[in-house]
Amino acid sequence: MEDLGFIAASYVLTLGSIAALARWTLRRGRRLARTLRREELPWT
Amino acid sequence: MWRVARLVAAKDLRIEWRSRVVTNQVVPFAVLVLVMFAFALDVESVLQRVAPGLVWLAVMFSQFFLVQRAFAVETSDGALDALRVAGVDPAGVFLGKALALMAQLASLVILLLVGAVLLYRAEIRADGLVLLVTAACSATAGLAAVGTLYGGLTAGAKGRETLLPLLLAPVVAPVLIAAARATEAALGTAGTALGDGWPWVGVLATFAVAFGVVGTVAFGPLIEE
Amino acid sequence: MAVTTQPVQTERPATGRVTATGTRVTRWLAVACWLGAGWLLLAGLVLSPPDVVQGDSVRIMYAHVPSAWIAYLAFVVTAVSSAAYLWPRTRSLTWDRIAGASAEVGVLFMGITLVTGMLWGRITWGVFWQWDPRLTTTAFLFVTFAGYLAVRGLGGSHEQRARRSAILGLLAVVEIPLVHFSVVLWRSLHQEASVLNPNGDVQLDGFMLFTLFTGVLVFTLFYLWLVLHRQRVLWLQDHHDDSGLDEALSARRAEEGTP
Amino acid sequence: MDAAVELCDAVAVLGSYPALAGADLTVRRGEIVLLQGPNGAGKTTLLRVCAGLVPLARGRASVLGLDVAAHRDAVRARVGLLGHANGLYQELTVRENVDFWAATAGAGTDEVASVLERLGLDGRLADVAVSRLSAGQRRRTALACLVARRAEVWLLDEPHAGLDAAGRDRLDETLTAAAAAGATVLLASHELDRATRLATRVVEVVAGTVRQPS
Repeated sequence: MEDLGFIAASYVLTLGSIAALARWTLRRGRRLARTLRREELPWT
Repeated sequence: MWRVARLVAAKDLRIEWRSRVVTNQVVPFAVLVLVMFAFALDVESVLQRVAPGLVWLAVMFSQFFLVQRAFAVETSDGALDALRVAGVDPAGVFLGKALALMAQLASLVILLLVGAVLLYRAEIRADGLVLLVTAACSATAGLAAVGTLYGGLTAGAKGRETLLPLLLAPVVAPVLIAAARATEAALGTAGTALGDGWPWVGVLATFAVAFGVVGTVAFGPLIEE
Repeated sequence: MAVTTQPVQTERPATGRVTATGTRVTRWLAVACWLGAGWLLLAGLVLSPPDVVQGDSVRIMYAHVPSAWIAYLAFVVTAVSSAAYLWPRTRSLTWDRIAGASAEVGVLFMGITLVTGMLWGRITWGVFWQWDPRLTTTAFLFVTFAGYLAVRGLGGSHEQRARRSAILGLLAVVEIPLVHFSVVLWRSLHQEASVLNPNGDVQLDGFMLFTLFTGVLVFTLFYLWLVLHRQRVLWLQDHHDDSGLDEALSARRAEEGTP
Repeated sequence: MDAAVELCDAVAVLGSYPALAGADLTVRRGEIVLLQGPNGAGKTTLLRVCAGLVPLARGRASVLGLDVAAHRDAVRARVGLLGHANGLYQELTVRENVDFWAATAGAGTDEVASVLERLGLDGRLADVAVSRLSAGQRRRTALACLVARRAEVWLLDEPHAGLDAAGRDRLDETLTAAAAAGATVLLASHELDRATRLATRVVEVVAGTVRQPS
């Protein structure tokens, strides 16, 4: 399978960036929610 | 609305007439940009071939400064707030400022076309004149409308000097493409036929009408604090 | 309002479980996402046959085309929620937060589309970028929404931010046909013979088409999961700013007590 | 005669800071009310709320019987706010500025002449560019623009700041004359001696709320 490098790169970049945004969002959510109790969050 | 527009436009142009900031700073800058292009591109034939594109690029860069200036005048002493507090019809303010900006842009375009003829040996052929004038008018109308709208959006914001070009450049892209192609057709650069220019004028006109309407509606809420 | 003292919590604070913004729904969604991604990788890289014309480079399609689709979906959602915010009857900051979250995820996916598009272009055309109408509009959208996110960062109250971004969100979508049409018209002047209509118009069939649709499905799941979480974080952000209001109000009243 | 300006439990928020924390105030037409109080007490915000510039988080505000939130533009057309900024165009002359503002409210040039004369801005001064005026003259020009716009409620935020003695006297004359002609003046000022002589009533603004003086 030639051009494996390019193909692999595109998948790594795609899934990697999605994972990065996911992790950043979760951490930010956790930090901001530190002062709230579970019930106060409208989505619980 | 049109009464307020006339008032605001007259006020803007009088301020420009009195302060001469545009004529003493922005116009020389635009001409300078033409000269810098010549330094950068160097090859005579290339310059002549891309002259229309360069003219409109210089107009686009100058538009950033013209819009900055138009709103610096308003925010320097809180005049924009005063216009809002006085309940002056925001649509009128938008049209007034856009008309003033259009007048400045139009005079700039004329000057830069002359510059292109002198510096880049572009030739303006007689039968292309109608196309050239229509294209220039609709392009400047579009640029004025979209410039005033985004100028209002960033008027009070911090860091607006860099934010305005970031917002304006992509939006102005269609005008840049259309105006350059229409001007090429008008000047007949690289053998483009006259007829090819008219669809581009259509694009320019649609752009101008679209942003004229959107601006008139959205300007009020946009400058609302 | 710096969060200085850590209030004493009797039961576990909201972050007891893995995530603060997580619920059962998002956990199932997360599981589905990663399973789907696994299947996409398997199908895209291994199971699906190489294309008769392009060879293996078609595999990038399974990431490139779906991410473009999702980016367009994200910007449409932003436009719709911006309109919903501007409509007096349905005005609420939730719409603004959805618009903001969707725009952020949209910019991410548009970035992915551009990068994968260039990688794919490098293999097929031998050049990273080609002024093809679709790619150019993609680039335009990427920059426009980067500007949108920059405007969201400007100061002012939540309502001010919401109103400004809503107008810009709608404006951006209105500009798409203008840009696309002028680019198509522009490119039609250059009749260079491109042997293959670039990206996406490759005729996929059978298993390859199935993989493409899996890609779209998986990316949609990712999009939903990201927007759900991102929107909740924006709520936390606004709440964090506002919660300062009640404390400040009581502080002010206390201040008034002592002349 | 309904109240010219009425605030009921007005709460206004700037960012997350409650500039107004439940203010109540009633001002009748023709009154000159002095808002007294330390810096940052909320005087400026109170004026901006009456001018329909700052939305209320809670409570209600009405000017000339119109609810500010509902009839924002109508309120703004009949109200004049003179804040720290004069809202003038530096490159234009005094006359051109006042002409512009008068024209936005549909007033004629003859009316402008009388306004300039009343505020001592006529003659040679009228044709001087605003950028070359002193702070006091600029303030008076801003006031002239307000008068030329035929505003019925005047919201003045420390108008005396930067004025020389003569300028302050002229300002007081104009305010008294305007009030006599039925305008209502809400004045935030630190010039206690002068302002108390001028004002028909004084209220205290402390920590975002309004209190009758103890």
